[in-house]
Parts: sequence; C-alpha cells; structure tokens
Amino acid sequence: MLSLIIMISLSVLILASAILAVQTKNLVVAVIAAGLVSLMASIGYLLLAAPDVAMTEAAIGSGLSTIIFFYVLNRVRGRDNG
Amino acid sequence: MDFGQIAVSVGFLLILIGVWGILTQKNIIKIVIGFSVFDTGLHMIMVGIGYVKGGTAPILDGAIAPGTAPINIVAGIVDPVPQALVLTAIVIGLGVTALMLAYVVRLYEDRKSLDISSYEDLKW
Amino acid sequence: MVKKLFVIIVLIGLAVFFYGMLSSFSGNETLNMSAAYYAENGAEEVGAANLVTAIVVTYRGLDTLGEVTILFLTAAIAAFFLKSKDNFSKRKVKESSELLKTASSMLVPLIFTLGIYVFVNGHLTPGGGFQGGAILASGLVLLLLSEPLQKVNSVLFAVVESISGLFYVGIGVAGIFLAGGFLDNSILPLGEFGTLLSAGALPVIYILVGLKVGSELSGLLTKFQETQEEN
Amino acid sequence: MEILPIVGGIVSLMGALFLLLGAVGVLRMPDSYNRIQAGTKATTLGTLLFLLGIGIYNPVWFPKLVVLILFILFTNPVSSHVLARSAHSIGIKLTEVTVVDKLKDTRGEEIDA
Repeated sequence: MLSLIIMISLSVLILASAILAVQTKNLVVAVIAAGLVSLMASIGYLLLAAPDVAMTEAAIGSGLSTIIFFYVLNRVRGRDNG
Repeated sequence: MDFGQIAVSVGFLLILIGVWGILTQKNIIKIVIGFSVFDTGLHMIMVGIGYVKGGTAPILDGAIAPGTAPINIVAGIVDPVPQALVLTAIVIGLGVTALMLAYVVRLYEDRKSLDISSYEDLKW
Repeated sequence: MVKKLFVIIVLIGLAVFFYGMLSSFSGNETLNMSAAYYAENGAEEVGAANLVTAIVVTYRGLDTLGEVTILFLTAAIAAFFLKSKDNFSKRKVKESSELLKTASSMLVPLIFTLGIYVFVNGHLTPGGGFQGGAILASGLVLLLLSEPLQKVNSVLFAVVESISGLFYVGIGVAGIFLAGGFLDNSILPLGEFGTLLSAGALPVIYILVGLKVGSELSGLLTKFQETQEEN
Repeated sequence: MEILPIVGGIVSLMGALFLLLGAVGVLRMPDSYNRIQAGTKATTLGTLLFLLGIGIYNPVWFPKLVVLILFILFTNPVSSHVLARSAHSIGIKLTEVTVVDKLKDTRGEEIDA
C-alpha cells in the first residue's frame, strides 16, 4: 500500500515536471525539468523491479543528456529565449 | 491498479505531453526537449508492460543453482525481455538527441536563429 | 486558427487510441512463453545470474551489435556537423577553484574504478556495459568541467572504440566456428554459477561493449565541449 | 527479538528526520546561499545516518555502504561549493541581512592588484 502511494505521487511529479519542461519559457528551466523527468522515471523503474534500466536512465537520461543540452545552450545563448 | 497499469498510463500521458510540445513550440531546443520527454514515455510503457504482479528483479541468487526449481524462478521474477530492449533504447535515445542538437548548432550557425518559423525554405 | 485545431485533433485522436490500448491492458499475472523460457533455461544455458545481461549479450546479441553501430554512426555524424568553421577565437574561460581541481583529481579515478567495476560484474549484479560506459563518460564530464582548457586526446577514444569493436565482432565470429553460432558465449568454459569468472565469454563481451560505449559517449561529449570553447 | 534491526531502524529514522529538516530549511531560508547551506549540511548528515542505519540493519552490506558514505562525503560539499561559487560569479544577490562577503572582497583585491 505504501509503495502504491509512492508510485502514484511519483507519477504526479513526473507529469508535472514534463508539463513544466514543455511549456516554460525559460530554456534552462526546461532542460532541468526534462532531466528531472528522467531522474524520477528512474526511481519508477526501480519500483517496477528493473534496476538495470534504472541505472542506465539515471546515468544517461538525467546525467549525460542534460550536460549535452547545456553545452548547446551555452553555445547558442543570449539570443531568443522564446 | 497495479504498478504496470500506472506505469503504462503515465507513459501514454508523457507521450501526449511530448507530442503537444513538439507540435506547439517554436524554439528548436524546446522541440528536442519534447522528443526526449516522448522517449521517456516510451521507455516507461515498455517497462510497465513487462511488469508482473509481485515480481522481483530478474537477477537470480547464487543460492539458486541452475537446473533446480525452475518453477520457482518463473513465478518470482518480472519479464526481462522489455528491460533488455529499453536498455539499448535509452542509449540510442542519447545518440539521437545528440544528433538533433548537433543539427541545432549547425542551423544556428547558419541563420543565427532558434525560431522554427524562420526556416521556411521548403514552405509553399 | 487552423494549426491549433489541427494540434487538438491530433492529440485527441492519439488519446482515444491510447485509451483503447490501455483499457485492454490489465497487468500481467504470469510470464509469457518466451520470458518463461529465458527464466527457466537462461541460468543453465548462459550461466549468468542477471537474466537481462544474458538476453542483451547472448540471446539478443545481434541487436546489441546493431545498437553500438547506431551509436557509432550518430557520434560520427554529430562530429561531422560540429566540425567548426575556420574562424574561431578562444572564449574566455574562468579558472575553476582550487577545491574543485583537487576534488576532481581525487574523484575521477574513483569514478573510473566504479565504472569498470560495474561492467566487469555485469553478469552478476545490476549493471553492465551500457551503464559502465555511461559512468566512464560522466567521469570524463567531471574532468572537462573542472579543467575546461585542457585538451582531451580524442584519437585515444577512436583507437579504443575501434579495437573493442573489432574484438567484439571477432568473438562473435569465433562463436560460429567453436560453438553454436554467432556470439555464442560457450567458447569459453561456463564455470561455476555466480562467480566472477563464469558465464563463458559473456563478461569479455560486456567489457568490450562497455569500453566501446564509454569511448563513443566520451567522444561525443568532447566534440560538444570543443564547439563550445571555440565560440 | 534481535537488537540490531531496532537500532538500525532508529538510526535510519534519525537520518530521515535530518533530511526533513534540510527540506524545511530550503523552504525557509532567505536567499540561495543559505538554501545551499541548509540543503547540503542537513542532507549530508541525514544521508550518512540513513546509510549507517541500513548497514546496522543488515551487516552484510556494510562494506559497500562505507564506500557509499565516503563517496557522499567527498562529493556533496564540493558540489555545493561549486554551486555557490558560480551563483556568486553570475551575480545572484545576497540577502539584505548579510554582514560579510569574503569572496567579493578577495575578488576586489585581485582587481586592484
């Protein structure tokens, strides 16, 4: 029962940060929210009994891809943040 | 409601959010972010489909020698095949995201703009 | 506005489609046939405690080969697109603090050790080549962030990547002649179940995959970092 | 009734309490530097106690948990140091009740010299 509550609140958090990632005007906030979606999805994989997938998602989805997004943002920074 | 159903429905909603972002956003980087949200949704659906009620991770203990008590193993673990597929899909997802971002850098070098509506060479 | 209407129609169509799929899905009680086969015979045939590893490396090994090929291709195309034009002037990079430099010189070897541990033990514990490679690449990210002016030797990544790819295919072909088929892991003795030196050639293949993925991701990150410097 | 699980549970609960206090601190502190401080000190101690509690609960895992604790002890302060330093260098304002800003002073001396 406790794990069901954790899973449901995790789902709500995932959906909220996904909407934030897609809709916010600030690109930095959007990239961080996309990383947050991946991070919480990796906790979800752990609850779904998939530790291998959780490790991969935590290292790649929320680590490396966020870094790549930030390199690109730094490259194109300062023009239009719309 | 079990975990599998929750994960599958969250995955479908994430795909809808991602498509919404891809179709409505003007900034190219926001479109790439939409793709990455879409990716995460697909992975959640695949892992959720493989979940079995009350199953543990598909890792056998050293105590269970091969050949003994196979019925026990089958009853106790979740489906390992979708997990193996998602493992490769995540890595490919990073490669594809990096490729899209390389295109973004290249387009920005050309036109100095991130707005998708300023690239209308093929518009008719 | 026609476009907004179109977006709404597409989203509603997708939602109806997904609802239909979701309402017919009602959780699994038991494994399906192929998964049950892998669960019953995986430990015996492959000798790996982690069934996901057994599937990734042996049963679906060809898919993994295609996957690392795709990763190589995307890294190569990204490097091609990021090749900068000739007018570059060095961006001013602020020197990072003493604390960060010391800590990163202490932490990077630890992170590399963790990555190597993860992909050497891939057949026993959660983890494996992909995770270990990603951890190696994130150690490189720490190095790049703490000393942004340092030039990373990208030839090394290319050499490691090519050699490990060559040996990966070589072990796969050796499986055709010495054992049951391409990428069959029983070219080496299976050994005792649950120990480090078991599961035949599976740890060797996963170490090669780990090195290949790690060097590919590192090359990709280095390319993005270099473009950023030449702004 | 064994004593080890109870002790481990109590230590873990104390760790969870520190994590909660850290979260409250992040909500209540006035500016980002104070938030970083609250979010680092309390959560470092909380995580350490939590892992220690798990190690007492199940002594088989203790060596791995020691490695984890060392890793957190290395990484957590360094990451918060870098965060605070870069926040200072992009010019995020301090709260108005601040009395001393040593980083700004040293930077000013560097410019003068």
